[in-house]
Amino acid sequence: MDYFDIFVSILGSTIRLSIPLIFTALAGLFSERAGIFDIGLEGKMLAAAFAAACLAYVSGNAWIGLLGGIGISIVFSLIHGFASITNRGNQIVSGVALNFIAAGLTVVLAQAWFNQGGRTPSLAGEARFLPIILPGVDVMRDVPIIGPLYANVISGNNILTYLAFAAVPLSWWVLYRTRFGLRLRAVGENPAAVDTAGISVIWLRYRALVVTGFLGGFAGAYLSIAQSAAFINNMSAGKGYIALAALVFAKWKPVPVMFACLLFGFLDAVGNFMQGKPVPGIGEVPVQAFQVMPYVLTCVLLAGFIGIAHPPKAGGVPYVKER
Amino acid sequence: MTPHPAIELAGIDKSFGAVHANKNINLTVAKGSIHGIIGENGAGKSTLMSILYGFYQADRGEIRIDGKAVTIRDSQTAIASGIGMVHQHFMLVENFTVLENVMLGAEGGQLLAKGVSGARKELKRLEAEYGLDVDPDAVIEELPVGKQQRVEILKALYRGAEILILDEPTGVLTPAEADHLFRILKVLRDQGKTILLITHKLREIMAITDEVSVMRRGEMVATRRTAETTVEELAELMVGRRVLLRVEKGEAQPGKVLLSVKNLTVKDGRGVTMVDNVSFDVREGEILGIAGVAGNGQSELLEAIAGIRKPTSGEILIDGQPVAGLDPAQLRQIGLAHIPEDRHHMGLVLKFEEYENSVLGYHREPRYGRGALLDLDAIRKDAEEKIAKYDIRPPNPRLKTANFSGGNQQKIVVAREIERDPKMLIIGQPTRGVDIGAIEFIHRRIIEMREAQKAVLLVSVELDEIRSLSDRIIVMFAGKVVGEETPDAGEQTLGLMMAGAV
Amino acid sequence: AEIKPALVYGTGGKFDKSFNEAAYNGAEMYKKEFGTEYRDFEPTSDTQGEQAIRNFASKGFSPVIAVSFAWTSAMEKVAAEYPDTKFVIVDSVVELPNVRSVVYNEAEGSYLVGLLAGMASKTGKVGFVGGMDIPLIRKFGCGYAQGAKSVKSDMQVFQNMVGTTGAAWNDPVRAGELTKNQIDQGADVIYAAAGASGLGVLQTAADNKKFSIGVDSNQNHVHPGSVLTSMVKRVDLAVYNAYKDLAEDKFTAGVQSNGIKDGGVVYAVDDNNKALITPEMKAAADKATADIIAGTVKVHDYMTDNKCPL
Amino acid sequence: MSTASVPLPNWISYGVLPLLNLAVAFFISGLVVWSIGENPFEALKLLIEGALGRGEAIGFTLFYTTSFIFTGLSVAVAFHAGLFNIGSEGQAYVGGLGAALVALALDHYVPWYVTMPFAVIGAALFGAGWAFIPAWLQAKRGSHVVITTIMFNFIAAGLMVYLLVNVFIVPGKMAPETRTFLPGGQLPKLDWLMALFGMKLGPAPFNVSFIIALVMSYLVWLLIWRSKLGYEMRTLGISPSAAAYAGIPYSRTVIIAMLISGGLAGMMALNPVMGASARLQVEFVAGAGFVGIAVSLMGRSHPLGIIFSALLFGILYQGGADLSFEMPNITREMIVVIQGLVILFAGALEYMFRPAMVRIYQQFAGQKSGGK
Ligand SMILES: Nc1ncnc2c1ncn2[C@@H]1O[C@H](COP(=O)(O)OP(=O)(O)OP(=O)(O)O)[C@@H](O)[C@H]1O
Ligand SMILES: Nc1ncnc2c1ncn2[C@@H]1O[C@H](COP(=O)(O)OP(=O)(O)OP(=O)(O)O)[C@@H](O)[C@H]1O
Ligand SMILES: [Mg+2]
Ligand SMILES: [Mg+2]
Repeated sequence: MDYFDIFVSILGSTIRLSIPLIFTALAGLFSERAGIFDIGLEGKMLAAAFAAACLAYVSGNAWIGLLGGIGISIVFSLIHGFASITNRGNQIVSGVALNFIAAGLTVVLAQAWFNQGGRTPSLAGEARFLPIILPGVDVMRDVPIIGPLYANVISGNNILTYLAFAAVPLSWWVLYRTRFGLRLRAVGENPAAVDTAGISVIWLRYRALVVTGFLGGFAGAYLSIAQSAAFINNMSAGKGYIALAALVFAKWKPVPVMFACLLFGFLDAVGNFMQGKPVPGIGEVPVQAFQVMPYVLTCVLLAGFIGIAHPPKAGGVPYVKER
Repeated sequence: MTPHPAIELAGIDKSFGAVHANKNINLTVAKGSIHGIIGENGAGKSTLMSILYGFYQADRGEIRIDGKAVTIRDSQTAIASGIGMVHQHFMLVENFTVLENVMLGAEGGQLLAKGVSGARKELKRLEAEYGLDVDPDAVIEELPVGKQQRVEILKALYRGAEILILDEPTGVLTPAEADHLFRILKVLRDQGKTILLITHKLREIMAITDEVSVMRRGEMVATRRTAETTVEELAELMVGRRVLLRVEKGEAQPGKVLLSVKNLTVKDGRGVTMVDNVSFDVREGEILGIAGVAGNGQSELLEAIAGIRKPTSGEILIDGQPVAGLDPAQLRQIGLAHIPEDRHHMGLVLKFEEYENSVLGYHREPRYGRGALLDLDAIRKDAEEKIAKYDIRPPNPRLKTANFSGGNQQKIVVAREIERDPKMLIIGQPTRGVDIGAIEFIHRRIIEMREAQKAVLLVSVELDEIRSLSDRIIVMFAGKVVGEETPDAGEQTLGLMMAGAV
Repeated sequence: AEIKPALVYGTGGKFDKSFNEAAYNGAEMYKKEFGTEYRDFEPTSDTQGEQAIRNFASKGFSPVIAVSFAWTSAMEKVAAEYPDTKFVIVDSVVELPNVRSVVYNEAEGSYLVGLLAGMASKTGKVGFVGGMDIPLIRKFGCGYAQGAKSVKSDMQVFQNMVGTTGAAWNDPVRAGELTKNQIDQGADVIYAAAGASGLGVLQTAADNKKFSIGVDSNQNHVHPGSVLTSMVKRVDLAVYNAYKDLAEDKFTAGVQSNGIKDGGVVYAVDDNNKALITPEMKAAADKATADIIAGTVKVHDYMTDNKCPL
Repeated sequence: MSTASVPLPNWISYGVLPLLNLAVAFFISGLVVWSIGENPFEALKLLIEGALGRGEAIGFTLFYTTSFIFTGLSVAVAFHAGLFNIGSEGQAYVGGLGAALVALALDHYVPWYVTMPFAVIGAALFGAGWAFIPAWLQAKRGSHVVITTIMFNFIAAGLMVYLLVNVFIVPGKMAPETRTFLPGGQLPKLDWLMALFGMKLGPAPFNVSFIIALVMSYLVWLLIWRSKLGYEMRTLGISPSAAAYAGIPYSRTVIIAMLISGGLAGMMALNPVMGASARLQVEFVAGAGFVGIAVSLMGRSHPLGIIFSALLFGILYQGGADLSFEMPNITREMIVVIQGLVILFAGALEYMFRPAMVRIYQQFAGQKSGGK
C-alpha cells in the first residue's frame, strides 16, 4: 500500500468521522450565536441516535428514523430553552443535566423495550442510510490521483454525509443573508438591542434552539442509522464535547467550523490508522496516546495558543430586562 | 379643532415590590415641542419612559397617543405607535455595521438583500434632511459615542418615529457633541416631531426645551413653561428644599507631595491608549479634582493608580517610592484607600452580608483574624461601629448588601475606606446615584480627610461636585491632561477644556 | 435434585450476540430441558457485580454463575463468605473449594480461525479487531496471527484494539472504522473479538463485501455470506453443565480448562457459512485440530508470558 | 419580575424549595418507571428497603455516600470560586493512583493507620495534580474550565488504563488491576460503628474513609465560611471585578481553589481503592465524580447539605442496585436519569417555583401582619 493509498484511506475515514461533528458543531453554532451555551449537544446527539434507531427499526425506514431523531433532539433543545431562557437557569448546569438524562434514559428505554443490554436491534437494508455510489465510479477508478479520490472519498458515502456538507453553506446563508440570521447574531451579542427593536428575545432564542435541535438530530441519526446499524449505550462517546471545541476553534463561524471538524476527524482517523504501527523516529506509541490526542488538542486550542476566540458577548447570561 | 396633544399620560402607577416608582402620574406633551423631564436619581423618570416604550407595564393608568388610547404591551407596539427611544445605555450591537443596526427589527422581508438598498436610500434621505451623517458601513464599536448616539436616533427615525424619547443623552457627550445633538433635536422639532428629553442638567433644560416637568419620589410635582421658570426654581422643585450648591470648607494647607504620577500611559484590553502620558502631583492636605466627560481615561487612570490595571509605561510614586508594580492589596498596606466608581461591580459584593463587605480588601489584616481564619466577631463588631458612625440604614450587619439602597451602599464603601485612616484617598464618582442627604454627608467626609492632611484625588463627571470640593482641578480629554485650573475657573472655561477645545 | 440456579453476566449485557448471550443460551437450554427457572442479572459496574453475586448467594441460590473475568475478585470474596453455596466463574480462576473455574484456550480456537482466515484471504492480508486492550484479548489476537501465518509465513496480520476502557466493548462505530482501515490496507478477512463492538466489525465487513469472523457465540447468522465463521466458546455448555452437574449431584470444583480437545472452543459451521468453507479449508482445519490435540502444533498462549512470538 | 427580588427566609430558600425541586425530579422519575410498565410505588418501596432495610444494605448505602461526600465537596469548593469543575471524575481516578502507590509501597511494612495519612496525602496530591492543568489554563489562558476538565476526564481514562495495562498489571492475571493490598494498605471497616446501633455490617465495604469524609466536610466548612482564603474564593466566585478591586489575585485563587477541589476528588479514591476492593482497578470511580455535581447542587454547596444529599444519592445507588435486581426491567441507568433530573430541577430550574413560593409566602406573611 503506497502513501497515496494510505492518504486516500485516511481521507475517507476523516470524512466519515467528521460528519457527526459537523452537524453537532453547526447545531451548537446556532444556539451559541444566539447567546445560549449548549454543553448538552452530547446528550442531544445520544437521544437522537436512540430515537432514530428505534423508529428506523419499527418502521424499517431510515427517513422516519431521521425524523424521530430530529424530533427528540428538538425536544431536548426546548427543555434547555425552558430552563435557560424561560427560567433563566444556569445554562451549563442545564446542559449537563440533559446529558445525564439522555445517557440514562436511552439505556433504560432500550432495555425495557428491546431487552438487548441497552442496545436497539440491528438494522438492515432500508432502515439504514446506505452508501451511495456516484455515477461513473467504475470509469473513474483507474484515472490516476483523481480516480481513487473520487471512488473512495467522494463517492460511497451515505446521503447524510452529503447533507452535512450542504448544511455548511446553508448555515452561512441563513446566518448572514436572512432576517432570522441577522436577529440571531444580534441577540447573542446584545439582547437588549433586539428587545428594544421590538423583537421578542425569548421567541427568537427558542427558534434558534429549534434549529440547534434540528441539526443535532442529524448528528444522532448519522451515528445510529448511517455509520452503524443500531443504537449502542453511550455511542456519542464525547463527540458533543469535541464538536464544542471545534466551534470555539472555528470562532463560531460556519465554514471554519467545517474545517475544524475535519481536523478533529482527521486526527481521529490518523490515530486509528497509526494504532500498533511504529511512528518513525519514536517507535511504537501506546494506543492510548492516539486516543487522547483529540482531547489534548482541544485543550491546546482552548488555551488560545492558536489564536484567541471571542465568544458571542451575551453568551451564557440569561436575559433580564434592564431598568 | 385644536390638534390632540402628542402624548397624554393619565394616572400612571408602577411599583417594583416595595418600591413605588411611579405614583399617579399625569403628563401632557404638545405635538411639535421639546419637553424636558427632570428629577433626582431614582425619582422614576426612566421607569415612566420605559412604560411609554413598552418595557414595563404600568400597574394602572392610561396612555393616549394623538388622542387615541393605546395599550403598549411591548417595544413593538410602541414602535408601531410612532414612539422611538434613545436609551441611556445604547442599544446597539457593537460588532454590527450602522446599516445592520438600523435595519435590525425593520428588515423589510425574510431576506436581507431586499431591504438593504432601501435602507441605504432612506439613510441618505435622513442624513440630508436632519444633518445626521454617519457612514452606513462603519462598525459600531469603531465609532465615537457621539456618532453611536446618532445611530440610535437614526434607528428611531428609520422606523418612522413621531415621538422621540431621549434618556440622559448628554451624559457621555462632550459639550460640542451635545451642541450638535441639540441642533439636530431642534431640526426634528421644527419638522413636527415631538421630543421627550430626560436630563439632570438644568442648563440644557433652559437651553432647548419648550416645557419642563419635574418628578420627585415617583410623583410628577410640577410642569412649567421653560420661558417662565428659573434654574433655582427647578432645583428647589426637584429636591423639595433649597439646595446648597457649595460645600463649606477652610483654606487648604498643602504639605509635601504624597502621590506623584509621571508620564503615565495605560492601554485597555484591545490595545487602545486610554491614558496618554499623564503627569500630576497630589499633596497632603489638598483635594485634586479631575474633571472630564465620562470615557476620557479617568476610570483607567484611577484603576492604574489603585493597582487594578497595569500601566503600559510611566511611573506612580507614593511618598517618593515607585508603586506601579504593586497590587491593590499591597497598595492598601502602604495607606492608599480607593472608593471605586462602580460600587455594584467593584466596591461591593452585593450577595454578601453587610459585615462581609465592610472588610473587603482589608480582610487579611490581623485585626480581622490571626492566621488563616477570620475572626467573625471582630468583623461584625467593627461593622456595627461603622454603621453607627455613618448612619447606615437599616443598621443590620447581617443584611444582604443588595438590599441596601444606593446611598447606603455607597456609605458602606466610604466607611470602609475612610475608617481605615489611609494616608491618601482616591475616589471615583463618589455620589453617583446617591440621594441628596447622603451626598452632603459624603462630601463632608471628603473635606474632613483633607482637613486631616490626607491627600485626596477626586474624579467626577459632575462639574459642580468637582468645583465645590477641589483645591485644584485638572481636566482630562481623550486620555490627556489638557490643563489645570482653580475652582474659581468659570464653567465655560472648564467646559471648553472638557470638550478638547483648548 | 431441584436446584435454584442464578447467573450474573458480564458488563456487556445479556444480548450482546456474543459472550454473554452464550451464557444466556446455556441457561435457557437448561430451563427448557428441565423446566427449572433461573434468575439472572446484568450488572453495569464492578461494585454492582459483587453485590449481585452476593445477593444471589444470600438468597439461597446455587450454583451462582458469574461470567467474565471482571468478577474474579468479587467471586473470591463472596465464595469465601458462603462456603456452602456452589459458584462457577467463567474466564478466570478462583481457587476455592466451592468454586468451579471454567477457562478456555482461546489461543487454540483463534489459531483455527486464523488458519481459515489465511486460507480465505486473497490479498494475503487479514485483520484482527479486539475490544478492550487487555491480556485476554491479546491472547485472541496472538493465536489468530499464529494460525494465519501457518498458512503463509509472510501473511500480514493487522491488529487493532477498539479502546482501553470498558467502553471499548460497546463502541461499534470505532470498531467499524478500524475495520474499514484494515480493509483499505488490503485486509479481506477480519476477526472481531470485541464484545458488542464486534457487531461493528461484522457490519463494516458486510458493507464492504469482505469476510469477518465472529466470536464467542456463533455469529454466522448476523450477516450470512459475509461472516466466514465464528470462534465459539461453549460458554453455554459451561452454564448448562454446571446446572446439570449440581442437579445430579456431580458438581466438582476446581479449574476446568476447555481447549480444542474437549470441544470447548470450536469454529462454527452451519447453513449460513457452509458455502464459504471449502473442502480444503475444512481439511486443513481438521488437520490443525488433530495436530494441536496431538501436541505436534503448539499454540503459544500470550497470557503465559505477556508476549507474542511473532 | 417583581418577585425576583423579594427575600425569602432561609428555611424556604434552603429547605422547602430544594425539597420541592427534588420532589418534582422524583415525580418525573416515577413517570419513567410507570411508562416502562412497572409500579413506581412498588419500585420506591424496593428502593428504600434495598438501601436501608438491613445493616448490610445501610453499609453499602454509606459506602456510596462516602464517595459522594468527597466528590460533592470537590464540586462545591470549585463552585464557590465560580468554577464549574466537571473533572472530579478524572481527578478521583488519578487520585486512586496516588492512594495505590502509597498502599503498594507501605503495606508490607506498616499497619494501616500509618499508611492512611500518607495515602490521604497521596490521593489528594494526585487528584490536585490532575486539576492543575485545567486550573492553570483557566487562570492564565482563560480556557473554560468546564470543557478542559471534561477533556481531562478522557485523558485520565487513557492514562490510567495505560498504566494499569502496561505497568501495574499482575503478570498472568486477566484484569488490568494492581495486586491486592495487604492489610497494611487497607482501610478497616466500621463494623463497630454499626454495632453501636445494633446492626451488622456484613460484607458491606463501609470503612474508615467515611470518617475522613466527615472530617473533610468540617474542614471545607471552615475553609469556605471561616477562612480568609475561603472569603477570597467566594468574593471571586460572586464578583471577579470586586475581587480585582480588593486585590485578590485571580490566578492564584483560581488555581488554589481547583487544587483543593481536585484534592478532595482524589481523596474519594481512598474509599473504593483502599476501603473496598484493596486494589486499583480500571474505572473504579464509576461515575461518582459526576454524581458529585448533583450532590453539590442539591446540597447548595454547603458541607452539611452535601452530607445529606450524598446520603440521598447513596440511598439511590444502593437502593437502585437492589431495585434493578428485583425488577430487572429497570436497569441501573435509571439512577443516571434520576441524577440528571435532580441536576435539572435542583440546578438549572432552581428558580422555577420561586415566584409561586413568593406569592404563597407573601399571602401568608401578609395575613399575619394584617391580623395585628
Ligand atoms: N426593575 C426594577 N426593579 C426594582 N426596582 C426598580 C426597578 N427599576 C427601577 N426600580 C426602582 O424604581 C425607582 C425609580 O427608578 P428610575 O430608574 O425610574 O429612576 P430615574 O429617575 O430614572 O433615576 P436616574 O436619575 O438614576 O436615572 C428607583 O427606586 C429604582 O431603584
Ligand atoms: N433593580 C432592582 N432590583 C431589585 N431591587 C432594587 C432594584 N433597584 C433598587 N432596588 C431596591 O430598591 C430599594 C430602593 O432603592 P434606591 O432607589 O434607593 O436605590 P438607587 O439609588 O436606585 O440605587 P442605585 O442607583 O445604586 O442602583 C433598595 O432596597 C434597592 O436595593
Ligand atoms: Mg437610581
Ligand atoms: Mg434613569
